[in-house]
Amino acid sequence: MLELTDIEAGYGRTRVLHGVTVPSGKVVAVLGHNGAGKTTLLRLAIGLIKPSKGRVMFDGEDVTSLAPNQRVARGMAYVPQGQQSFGQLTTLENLQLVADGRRGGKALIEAQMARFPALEQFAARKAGLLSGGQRQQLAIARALITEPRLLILDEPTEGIQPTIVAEIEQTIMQLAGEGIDVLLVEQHIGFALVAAERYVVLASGRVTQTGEGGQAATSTVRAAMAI
Amino acid sequence: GDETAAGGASPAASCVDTSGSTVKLGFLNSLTGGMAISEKTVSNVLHMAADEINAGGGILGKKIEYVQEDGATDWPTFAEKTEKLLTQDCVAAIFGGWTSSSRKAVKPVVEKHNGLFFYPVQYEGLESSPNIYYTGATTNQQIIPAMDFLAAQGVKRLFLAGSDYVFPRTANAIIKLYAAKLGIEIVGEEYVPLDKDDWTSQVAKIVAAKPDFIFNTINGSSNVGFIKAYYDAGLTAATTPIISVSIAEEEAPAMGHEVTGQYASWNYFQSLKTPTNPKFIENWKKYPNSSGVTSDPMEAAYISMYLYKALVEAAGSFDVAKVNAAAKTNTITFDAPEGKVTLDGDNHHISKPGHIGKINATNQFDIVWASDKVIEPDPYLEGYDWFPADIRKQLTDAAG
Amino acid sequence: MTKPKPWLSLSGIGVFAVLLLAVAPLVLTDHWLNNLGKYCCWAIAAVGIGLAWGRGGMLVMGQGVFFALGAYAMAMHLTLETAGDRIPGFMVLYDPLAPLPMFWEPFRSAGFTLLAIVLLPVLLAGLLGYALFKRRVKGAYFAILTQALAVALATLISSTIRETGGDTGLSDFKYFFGFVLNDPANKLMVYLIAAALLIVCLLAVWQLYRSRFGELLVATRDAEERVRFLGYDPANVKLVAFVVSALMASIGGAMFVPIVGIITPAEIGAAASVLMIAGVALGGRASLFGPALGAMAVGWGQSSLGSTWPEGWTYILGLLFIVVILFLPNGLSSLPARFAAARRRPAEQPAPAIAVAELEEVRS
Amino acid sequence: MTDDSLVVTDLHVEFSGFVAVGGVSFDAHPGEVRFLIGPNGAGKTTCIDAVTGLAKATGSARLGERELLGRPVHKIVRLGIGRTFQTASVFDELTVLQNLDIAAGRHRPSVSLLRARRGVEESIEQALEETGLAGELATPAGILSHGQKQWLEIAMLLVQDAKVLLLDEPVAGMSQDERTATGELLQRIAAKRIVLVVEHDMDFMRRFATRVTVLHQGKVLSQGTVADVQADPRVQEVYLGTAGAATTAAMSAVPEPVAGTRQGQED
Amino acid sequence: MDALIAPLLNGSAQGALLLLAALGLSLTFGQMGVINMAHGEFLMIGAFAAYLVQQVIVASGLSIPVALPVAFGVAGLFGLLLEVTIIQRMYRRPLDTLLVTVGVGLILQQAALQIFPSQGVPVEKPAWLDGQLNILGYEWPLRQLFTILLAAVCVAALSAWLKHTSFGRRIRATVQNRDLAETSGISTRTVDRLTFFTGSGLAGVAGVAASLIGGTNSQMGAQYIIPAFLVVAAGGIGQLKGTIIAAWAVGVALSYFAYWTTGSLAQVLAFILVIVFLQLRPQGLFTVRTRSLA
Ligand SMILES: Nc1ncnc2c1ncn2[C@@H]1O[C@H](COP(=O)(O)OP(=O)(O)OP(=O)(O)O)[C@@H](O)[C@H]1O
Ligand SMILES: Nc1ncnc2c1ncn2[C@@H]1O[C@H](COP(=O)(O)OP(=O)(O)OP(=O)(O)O)[C@@H](O)[C@H]1O
Ligand SMILES: [Mg+2]
Ligand SMILES: [Mg+2]
Repeated sequence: MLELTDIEAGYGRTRVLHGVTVPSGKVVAVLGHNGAGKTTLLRLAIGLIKPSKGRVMFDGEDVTSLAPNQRVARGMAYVPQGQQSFGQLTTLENLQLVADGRRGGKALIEAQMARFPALEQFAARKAGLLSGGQRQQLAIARALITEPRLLILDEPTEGIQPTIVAEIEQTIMQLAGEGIDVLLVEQHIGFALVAAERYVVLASGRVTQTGEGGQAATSTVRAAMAI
Repeated sequence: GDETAAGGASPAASCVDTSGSTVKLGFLNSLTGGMAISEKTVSNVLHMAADEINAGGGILGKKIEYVQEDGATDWPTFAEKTEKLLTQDCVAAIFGGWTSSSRKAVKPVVEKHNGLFFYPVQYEGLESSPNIYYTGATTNQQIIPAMDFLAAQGVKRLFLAGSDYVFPRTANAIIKLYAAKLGIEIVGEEYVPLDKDDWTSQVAKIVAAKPDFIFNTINGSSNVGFIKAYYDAGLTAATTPIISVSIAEEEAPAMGHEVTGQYASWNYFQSLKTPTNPKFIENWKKYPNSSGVTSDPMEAAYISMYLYKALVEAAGSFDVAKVNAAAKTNTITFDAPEGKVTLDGDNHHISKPGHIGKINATNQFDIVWASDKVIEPDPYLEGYDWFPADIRKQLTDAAG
Repeated sequence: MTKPKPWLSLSGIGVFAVLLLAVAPLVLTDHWLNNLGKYCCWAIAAVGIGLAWGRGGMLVMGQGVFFALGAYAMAMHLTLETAGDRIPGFMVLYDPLAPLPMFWEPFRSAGFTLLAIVLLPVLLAGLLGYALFKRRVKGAYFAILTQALAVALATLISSTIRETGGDTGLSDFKYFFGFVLNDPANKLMVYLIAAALLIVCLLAVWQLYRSRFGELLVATRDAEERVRFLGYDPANVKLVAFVVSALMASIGGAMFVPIVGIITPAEIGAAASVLMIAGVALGGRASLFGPALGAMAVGWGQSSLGSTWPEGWTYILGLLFIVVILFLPNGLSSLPARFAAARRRPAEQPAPAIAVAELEEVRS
Repeated sequence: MTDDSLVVTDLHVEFSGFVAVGGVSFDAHPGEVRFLIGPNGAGKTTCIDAVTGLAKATGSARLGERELLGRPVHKIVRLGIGRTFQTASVFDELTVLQNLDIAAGRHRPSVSLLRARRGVEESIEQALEETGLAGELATPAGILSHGQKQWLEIAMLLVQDAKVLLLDEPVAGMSQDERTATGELLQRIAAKRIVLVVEHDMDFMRRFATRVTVLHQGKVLSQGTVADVQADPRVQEVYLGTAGAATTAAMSAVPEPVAGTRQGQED
Repeated sequence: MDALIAPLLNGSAQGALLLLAALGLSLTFGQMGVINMAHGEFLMIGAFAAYLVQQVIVASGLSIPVALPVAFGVAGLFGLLLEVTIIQRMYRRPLDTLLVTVGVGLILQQAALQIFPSQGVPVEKPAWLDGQLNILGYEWPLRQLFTILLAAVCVAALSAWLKHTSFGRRIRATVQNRDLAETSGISTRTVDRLTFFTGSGLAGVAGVAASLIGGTNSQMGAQYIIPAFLVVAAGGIGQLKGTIIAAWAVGVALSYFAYWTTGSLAQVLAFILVIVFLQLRPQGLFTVRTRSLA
């Protein structure tokens, strides 16, 4: 559904991505070391960065010049790296914010609260006061409320306790099963490759390897990344 | 003061050059900043006077070429620009200023460079300088007539309202001295910073003090706030009238109908019936960018330009010493829109008629009182025994 | 942060010193030399603002307060020197019998005056800074508070006519520590002192910027809380910069008085304080020369454009604020570096996020 | 228990009525890599906040003889406590060298602050070596990658000569071999210092922890060796989970990455 | 009795005017983080708009009710223009907005000086505001009551808008994290513009109230800007109720000080009061806590 073609992009004069192409697929994993450009790629996919060259296609439409909120309106959702939330708003307000104006907004919120019980417990607390993991759960919940067709996840299990990591992993698999596409950056290569239909390895802003997902790919990927 | 600049050093040689067919004059007014509200008009009328004089052949046959400077409502800038006009542009004389503070900033500079400065606004007096000519009223030509008027009206309780700066403070100090002599009780005295419009708290105090009359030395836009708060509180010209010394034809329109019926003390009003006034008004109304009404400060500015012409022509020279010597003859006069005025060569002020006007619905003034003859200028109030001699002495000592 | 080579800056200061101290007196008329002296005073204050704001992130909108301390200390001394045994003229009218206000007395002494010019700002800035920084007042709060302080002081001075001369200010000084001010030779001396003090201030910040303290200051600006976790008290770091900048403002103010011959509350109120900031922003807040040159440029613009086209000057000044801040957040002094960077390999140029930290400050 | 141990006793932290930490006690000694784990919101970060003076706490936290609670942040740091943050925070506009130099600065007399830096101090060079940042000396910290920033933070603690390093999720966002490298670095550091790590990466914990304390809802749930803790059914229930155990097991089945790849990420 | 009750009532009205001036700032500064020093000039624009309305609607009884929404719209449009041309590019460095808007303020002031009569223009108070209300023996001007009611209406409308529509949440979300808001599907551009429009429009409304108290001229905005900022800061940034209490307290304090001392000293004392207060409570009356370190 999402396809990135020959992307060049960066910050100011610093170029970070050099001719990166990411094929479409149900679950696509982007792998790579620290600073390889994964986050940059994802920010570009959602529209926070504009490419100096290349194209972003979503569901057959060229969305390269659309603002992030317009992309969200078309069915993309993004969970950024680093447990981000609106710190001054309460947990509930964080969810309402995205549910506003949606049909069945209340039900959507309740569904997410059921998925992440901590959110229900701390509904009235300022999100800025939540623990890191709780904030991450909130971020995922916020993304899911928009009922996306494509979910862009930047290290969604970073800083999350194992039980919930497992849940999130299950959720991702489940969402993929429900027909939601996922673009995933994940350091748990094991999980990422199990979940992924395709994978892309980034190094220094260039694609060094692509392939089909699955347990079997693990060792090739590890080898590729250990250069 | 003495004729040379103080401190021993002799003034720099003048660079004024009048050998050609023109004479350079400097205009120094605030065209930006808070005082631009008032001073733009003065600058404009100076231009008009210069144009008129040029059309009539100039001064001593030389056309006026003027350099307009912006004082920017900043007193050090007034000092800087004075120095620039005198030493860079080499003007023969400077016209302008409005606030007393700007004049006090200019004074040491014109004295140092032995220049000439013509100051056109009524002020608090107690000053004189060999290098400055004052064509607005001094205290005994505006404040004291106003007090006499109040006494004649049988006022017993007077409230003083002013802006917080040197003119109202000094004027009120003098008013208090004279009021004691007249048997008028001062029932309150309030000041608000020049740049603040809100007078509600002070007006509440006025209401409580129950004065017969209010003496208003407020300046600028703060006057609007004062009149509005006064009117809001239910005070009216019928019960508690105001006499002002800074509200003229220019200012009154901005206050709407609420100022109607109040008094002002000036030397000139647009409504004066003198031989030269109609022409003055007509010329002004035609002049580009004119505000359409004439008022005392602009008339005094107009006078200053013509007085200078008369001085120079009597001296036959633009030289400062010669001009001052011509003044000493006490024969320099001008048929001003306010009536004939004469220059006093000793104190560099001019004689003026006193008038009290009452604001009517068209924001013009109906004259309700006039001095029987012109009032001679007396900046140090030497003719008034109620003014303490020791203060006068200390002031002249400090100045000199 | 790319730093120019230290010797380069130092020789820059040298060239500047030669221009100010040797060339200017030869080529300028008395009037323009005097004006240049005035710009030097603003530049001295601007150098301090550059330190506090550019490097320290403290937007000091009320430098007028410290400018006033130096200026009024100097002006009171010169007034008394001029008045001799008498009470200054402006005081007489309001209360002819009252003696000189108590706080004027010590300013008869030249030594006390000089000491006051240094110590008053240090003490006030020290107290104020200590209180504000310890309570972690920063960002917009700090800016608005300092500006309010300047307005309050200007109003206070305006309203105490007998004690301070009020709105009219203090003027008409005849002597400067015994020297007759009207004497052109003495005027030149006063100018040279101001110019030399500017050079000294530049040298002082030059050393500060290349020192570890300079780095620490930048670190504190960008991540104050983080500095705490390295064992420093950021309040102290900021305090030092703030006090030094206050001292410079006071020195600028003190020299302003004999050069311009008048000091009024308008020179210290909100508008004047903002104009000082304008110069610093124009020149480049974080650079060494930017603030001084920017302040001088604004002063010059006021003197010359203000004459030829007064209304226009106001528009130009307004536009200058907008255009410079909008397109050149690092001021005109960043232009050469920008051109150089454009020629160099693009990848070398980091995108400095100059005020990302401020975002949090305003909002948290 | 040596003089240089960190001993926390009966620590309480309350936020307007909410008890985030309710009576936690643990200790940590030089030579061990101590792990603090527990569910999200258990109070781990808050414990670190309390010890470093960021959160107001009651109870006691001593480094040797010295009580830490109640002192201002920078004084605690001067006693030798250093920490990193869950989200890396370095001075973006300063270079790596300048960052480290500032961190090293607290031992210098204050007048030396007014002098310029000459050369690179030995401790800084060592720290750069240790963390593999030697090549980035002149890079502004703002453009380092997430992981590099975390290393820079650790390097800052090293030059700061902290006796106690409190690391809040130091390997979050790192790839497997980067984690390994970091873990080994921590083991080396721990030889002379106290290292306390908060982490959710169980694999990482299993490989590098000497002792583990598990927090749950602001209280100590379990304490002991990795094996002890993993075997504790309560820990499994609230934290590790059975499903989680399965996934992590699956992952630890992945072959160990080649050691010594740290130099590899300078690309 | 008068000495106690009069300053209280006068001060409440002064506070109400201050509140009107500060209300827009509590949006643009408090919520968006923009330090708009041209806010005072937007207030001036509102006052001039009221004057122009009076030129058209001669029946002065109606002119003020009509002028209020007009002033809101006109000042709001100016604000919108400022946002679109300049502020939009500056959200990532809020302190710099302070300097840019100082420039904007200078230009607006000078333009007003040249467009309108330099002495200013009259805005006439409608006849239905003549008169006083006797409160415990003090004849309280009706106009003051009007200012208070106007402020109350604006506060009520604003807080209802922020609380009961999703818009309030969106503003706050956008301010805290622009990128995150954008990727959560919020059109931050719309939010910014609407907020700035409203904040500036409120300045216009304040301008109408101010034109009934003082002069309507190019300098009028300058006297409100710093007190308004102090009020927002003292109330606690982003805290509407804090702004209300702070404005009222400053107004009443000013009034009592003016009653006991002089007009100038009252200004100085009020400033010092706020500065000392902020010294003691740097986050203002009402504080918002976060754990974020940066
Ligand atoms: N705002 C920025 N300005 C300049 N350079 C940046 C910026 N953000 C990131 N970079 C640089 O871009 C490169 C790629 O960073 P990115 O965050 O995309 O990496 P990543 O693969 O997500 O790494 P990690 O695993 O650490 O999250 C890095 O070298 C980084 O220094
Ligand atoms: N300042 C505060 N005010 C109110 N509650 C707070 C505050 N700080 C933390 N909390 C609450 O205290 C609890 C413990 O938070 P803490 O950050 O210590 O958890 P943690 O163990 O570090 O979790 P994580 O693994 O997710 O980072 C959480 O429920 C959090 O919401
Ligand atoms: Mg990343
Ligand atoms: Mg935590």
